[in-house]
Amino acid sequence: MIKDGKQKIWADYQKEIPDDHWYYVRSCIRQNFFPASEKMFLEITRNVLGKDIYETPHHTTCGGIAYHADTIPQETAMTMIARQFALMTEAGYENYCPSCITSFGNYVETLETWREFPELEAKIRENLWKACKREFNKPKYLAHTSDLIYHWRDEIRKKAKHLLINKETGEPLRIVEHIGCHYSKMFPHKGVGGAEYPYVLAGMVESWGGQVIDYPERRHCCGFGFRQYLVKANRGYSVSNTHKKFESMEPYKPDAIITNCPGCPYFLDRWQYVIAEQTGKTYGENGYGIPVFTYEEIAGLVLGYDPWDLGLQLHQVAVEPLLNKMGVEYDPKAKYLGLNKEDLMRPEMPNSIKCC
Amino acid sequence: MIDFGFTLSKSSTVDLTTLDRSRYDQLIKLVPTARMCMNCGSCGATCTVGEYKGMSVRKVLYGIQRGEDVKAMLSSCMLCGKCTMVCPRGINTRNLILNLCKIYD
Amino acid sequence: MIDRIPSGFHPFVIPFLVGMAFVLLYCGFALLRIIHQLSWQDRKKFFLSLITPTTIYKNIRDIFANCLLHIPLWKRNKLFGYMHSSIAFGWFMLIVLGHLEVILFVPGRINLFYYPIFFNYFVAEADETIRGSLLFFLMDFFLLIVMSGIAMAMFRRIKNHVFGVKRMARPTFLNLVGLYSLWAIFPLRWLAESFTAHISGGSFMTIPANWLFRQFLGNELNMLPTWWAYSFALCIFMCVLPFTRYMHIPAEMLLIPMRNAGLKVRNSRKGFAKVEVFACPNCGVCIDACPMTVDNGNVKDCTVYLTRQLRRNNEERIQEISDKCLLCGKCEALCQVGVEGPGLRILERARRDYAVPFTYPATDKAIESRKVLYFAGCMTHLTPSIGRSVEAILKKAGVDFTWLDPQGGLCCGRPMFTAGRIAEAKSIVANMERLILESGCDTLLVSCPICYKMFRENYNLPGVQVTNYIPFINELIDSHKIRVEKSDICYVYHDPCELGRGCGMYNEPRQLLGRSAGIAESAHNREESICCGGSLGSLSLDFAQRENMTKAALNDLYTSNADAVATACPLCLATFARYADRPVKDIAEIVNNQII
Amino acid sequence: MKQNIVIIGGGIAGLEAAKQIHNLGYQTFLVEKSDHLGGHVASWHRLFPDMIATKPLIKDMISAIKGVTVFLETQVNDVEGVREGYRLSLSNGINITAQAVLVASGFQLFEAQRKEEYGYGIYDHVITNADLEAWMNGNKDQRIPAAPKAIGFVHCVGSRDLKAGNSQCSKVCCMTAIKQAIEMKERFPNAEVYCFYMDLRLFGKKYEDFYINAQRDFGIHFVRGRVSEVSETIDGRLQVKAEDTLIGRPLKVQLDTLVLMSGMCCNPLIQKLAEQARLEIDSDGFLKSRDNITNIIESGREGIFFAGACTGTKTVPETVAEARAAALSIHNYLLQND
Repeated sequence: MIKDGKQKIWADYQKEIPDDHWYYVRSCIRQNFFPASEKMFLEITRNVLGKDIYETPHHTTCGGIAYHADTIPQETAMTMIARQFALMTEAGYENYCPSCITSFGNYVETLETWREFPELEAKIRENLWKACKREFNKPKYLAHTSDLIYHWRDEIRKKAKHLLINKETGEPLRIVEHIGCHYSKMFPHKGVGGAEYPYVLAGMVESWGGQVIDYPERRHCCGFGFRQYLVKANRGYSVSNTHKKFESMEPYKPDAIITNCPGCPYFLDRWQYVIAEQTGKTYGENGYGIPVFTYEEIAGLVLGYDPWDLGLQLHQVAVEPLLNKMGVEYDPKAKYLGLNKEDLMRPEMPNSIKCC
Repeated sequence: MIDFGFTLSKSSTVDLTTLDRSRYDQLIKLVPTARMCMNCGSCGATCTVGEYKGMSVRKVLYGIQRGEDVKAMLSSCMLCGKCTMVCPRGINTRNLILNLCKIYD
Repeated sequence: MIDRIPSGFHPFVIPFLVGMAFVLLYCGFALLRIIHQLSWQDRKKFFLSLITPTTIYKNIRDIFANCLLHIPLWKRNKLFGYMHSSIAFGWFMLIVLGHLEVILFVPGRINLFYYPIFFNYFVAEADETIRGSLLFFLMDFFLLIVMSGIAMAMFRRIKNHVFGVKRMARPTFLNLVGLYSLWAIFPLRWLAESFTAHISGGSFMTIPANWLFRQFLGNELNMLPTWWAYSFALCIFMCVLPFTRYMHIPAEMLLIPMRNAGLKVRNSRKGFAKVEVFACPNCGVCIDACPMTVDNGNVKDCTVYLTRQLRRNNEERIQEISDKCLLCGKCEALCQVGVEGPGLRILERARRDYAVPFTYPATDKAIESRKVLYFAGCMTHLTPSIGRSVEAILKKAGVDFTWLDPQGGLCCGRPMFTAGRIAEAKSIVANMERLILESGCDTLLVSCPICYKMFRENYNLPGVQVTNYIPFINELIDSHKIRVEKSDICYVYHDPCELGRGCGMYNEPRQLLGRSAGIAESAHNREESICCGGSLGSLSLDFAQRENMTKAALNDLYTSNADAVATACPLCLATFARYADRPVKDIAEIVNNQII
Repeated sequence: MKQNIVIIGGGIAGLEAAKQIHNLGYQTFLVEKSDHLGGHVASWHRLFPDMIATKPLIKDMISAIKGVTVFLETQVNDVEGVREGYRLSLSNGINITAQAVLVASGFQLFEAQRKEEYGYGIYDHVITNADLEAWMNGNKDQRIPAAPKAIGFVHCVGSRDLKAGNSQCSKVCCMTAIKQAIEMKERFPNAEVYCFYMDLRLFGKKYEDFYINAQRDFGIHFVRGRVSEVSETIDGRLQVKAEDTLIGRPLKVQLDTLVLMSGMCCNPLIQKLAEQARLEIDSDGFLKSRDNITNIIESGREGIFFAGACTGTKTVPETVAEARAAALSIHNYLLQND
């Protein structure tokens, strides 16, 4: 691997990311899968970095799941997006940052489609007006929330309590970065680092002391694939694709996986359990899986937040091996205590994959 | 093992690095002209049993290079030789089939 | 005549006796083994034939004509024929006359096996009798005949083509030993008899030699050594005989009665096949006959080498030779002893094991019920002019017919058969038989000679007459259903292997062609016709290797100076058309164009 | 007065035309932007179909233009139509008034790094056809291992690729790939060699024979499918993915070297030249000839002629033939104008 070559490409795919004043929209599913991640994003950006991040309870889904599951037409999805933009306009913001990769992809696709077909934009404006009497300005800057963390990665590094370094050996931790397909595969110039060698997560890992792993199936989808998972008959394809990725990354012995998409960490995490139960195979050390994180969770760990406040107890694959390597202090007994310190009870342990 | 109602599906990818091509290599030694196939498909188009069994020497020859099961096609060949007649590269297709029938297991 | 040696024995006969004992034991044992290997039906047939007067007569006639007089060789080339009959018949006569001498002059010694062979040593001339001088004359005469044959054989080693055979099989070491010992036997006998002639008497060959040798050599000293040498030459010849081509001498004498008994080759390694293999005299006629040997290529794949390798059990070479052959049948047609080169090869092919079984690709063809069912065959679908012409002729003649294979897709099974997959071919045949019989036709009309041979020999179609299109069209003309006029174009007719040698049809195509066009003949025609090189018989010959064969066959056709080439086989048509410098047409097409 | 003729571009078209024009008795100027003559061909190792070595070929071509004024490392700054013809101001400060101008500016090799998915410049063992020729010319290249077990060739890199901005077929790459595949197989007989192609376009003299040789005598594997992505395995090999379109299944293979057949693209300089000399650009982006069938060497403007790959992708013999034809056309044009 020639590092210079990659850097040349990364230099070609840089996008302008304003330093402050962002209108923030949440993901539909992340709040359920990894409930602390979005909270941590707001916590870090507002309280640690002191940025102005605006959020309104009036925003809805972008329609992405329905759009990608072929249940609503593109115009409907665009009208929903138009409403989101109207909310941003009404709040007085012009920088728009969605938390979801599919949303980000949809926003990019919508804006690019409007640029190519202005008559469609006019039609959507009309639709929106007919539906809810709202008007909107298109965002001046559109960035995914991982773009923002990437943008502020060095500021986070400065405040870091832990680094992605093995405490015992002093070696950088080997981190697999997995980018959501909708981040830049459709519009390479809209993602940091482009489509082939995206830099957004790699930049964070490098900045925080880790070592990025580039393995053959790096580009491959996590296996979610919307319809592949949503239709049970297709679910075998979904898990097979995840399996393919793990088989490919296995020889590199990764310490953790960092992701920036709502679906990816979920499927990379949960399918490890399914694969283990179906084939008996686990991919981490000593019968454990490879822990999978959102970039917010990793940022939280780097900044020294308590792992249980980051919601890491909700992961299927135990995160403790990574915490131990990083030297993060945690109370194993507190893992299953609620915010009110009440015992939430321990979940049933799987047969084939070791969990703490 | 837990039944989830779905299982890992088998990959359809041909992995040339790990694929066992010994059968093809063996065939090439016996019928060197088989290397010259350019996949024009004349053999399959003229094949006497092609219309019943989908037989095509091209598919057989390509299939064994890609780990496909070509036994059904092979077993339907009547050796009539039309494919030999039409092959523009002069591949000895009958010899190819007969030898494959011998070494295929 | 006086019996000169009281004991009637001299040690120099021992080598001869050893050789004789060895060869008799060997052949006797081989005979028993071969008879044992026959199926009981064949064995019964064989033994019965040996006591049936007609076959006895046939056997004697054939053995005399073939083994001694070599009549077929005379037909091929007079010098070649003389060379063989002089040695074989001359030697035979020497043996017969030798016995006669013993019976006449020293009847008490007839029980001594070696006496007739070394007669002149053991006797002394008492008084001249007319009887004796005639016999002595005959003995010397036949010795001269044999020696002239030997001299020709020696000359042949230098100038082969004079004998009408361009190439011989490369002799093995033992064959050379046999050859040289054979060459040595008769000059040595002549020398021995010459040295002894002043005692035993002799005739025009030996007496003058005796006189001549006396002038500068002396006879007494040389007498015994030459008798020893003669005996040794005989011993060597007989000891190597079972391992050389000279095994054909005893083998052919068994082959002829076995063939006359109606035995067929059933297994290429046992019984009758063994006899055929040993009967091959390695004469090399098949090398020149073989279309594959053009430009001296593939010589080692001719039938003479097949028999040689079969004797050696060299599996690799046997397979190679068996797979390569075009099965054109010319070697068999020209073979003096009738070695079935193609048949042996098909049986060899049948010995192979196939991991993939054959399954008949089921067809759901429904055939219309008509009087005549026309089967074009696979190859005709690649040469549609034939099928179209036959169809047009049938229509013009008002024949009630339909196609058995209008869109192709049916094979007669002949290619599978020649590939040696006999059981598989039978399953094709069974399916085709059902289809043909279900159609309810009277006549199965076949235009492809490959299919025709298969239908003739391997199908059982009760109530259905299988006919080739050539006699069928001839019949249409004879019965005035169609009329043809003669065109100005002169065609040379190429006899397709499967139609000519395969089905014996030589005259009918010429008759039909002659009715519609001019006819010329090429240098090699009828049973000597040269295969077009496209034959499906060969399994391993590649396209590139066949090119020269086709060109050679065409060049032979061009010797006729005809305007165009006519043939009666789709495979020949397609193969010739690839390289021909003049039009190549099927007879059906020619006839169809000349219908008025 | 001797008439001046300026040839822009010192590749094989420029060299051949310079020789012919000079021999016809004109004052000939050859302007070359690089520091050497011979263009792309000069850096090639051998040429198909007869495997002629290029070095002596180019040497002969250069020695044949004695008497021609050659300006190396020189570009045309401006072209101006004047009464006598065209006035060219060169970057070396010299101005020439020419009665005729021959554009022989050639092509540009596609920059393989633009096909990011192939990882040229990123993966350790990905090279281009030009790199391989340089290596065969004796240049050291770490990217080619000492004993490769598997070598791949990707046809149509940047050619027939609308997204790369090149709809044209680069014409020679199929043949070059087969040539190079054979050369690699000769050097590394134990290596498996794969050619990934979309169509094999082997139109020229003896090209198909080359293909047959590659199959029959060298056992080179032809895979009909375009490589979609390349990645690096843990042991530093390359994993290549394509669809085997002849069997309709995805295919992957690990290679030790991957050679990208960078195609011929428009030379970007012709854009500038076209503006200066008011020449038209054809719909494929190359210079537009008077017509593409009988008059490929004449531009739309009097006195400006074309030869070689400035009007489209060309083979070496086509280019040389065009150069000679252009020399004759210029000669006839000048005779007519006298």
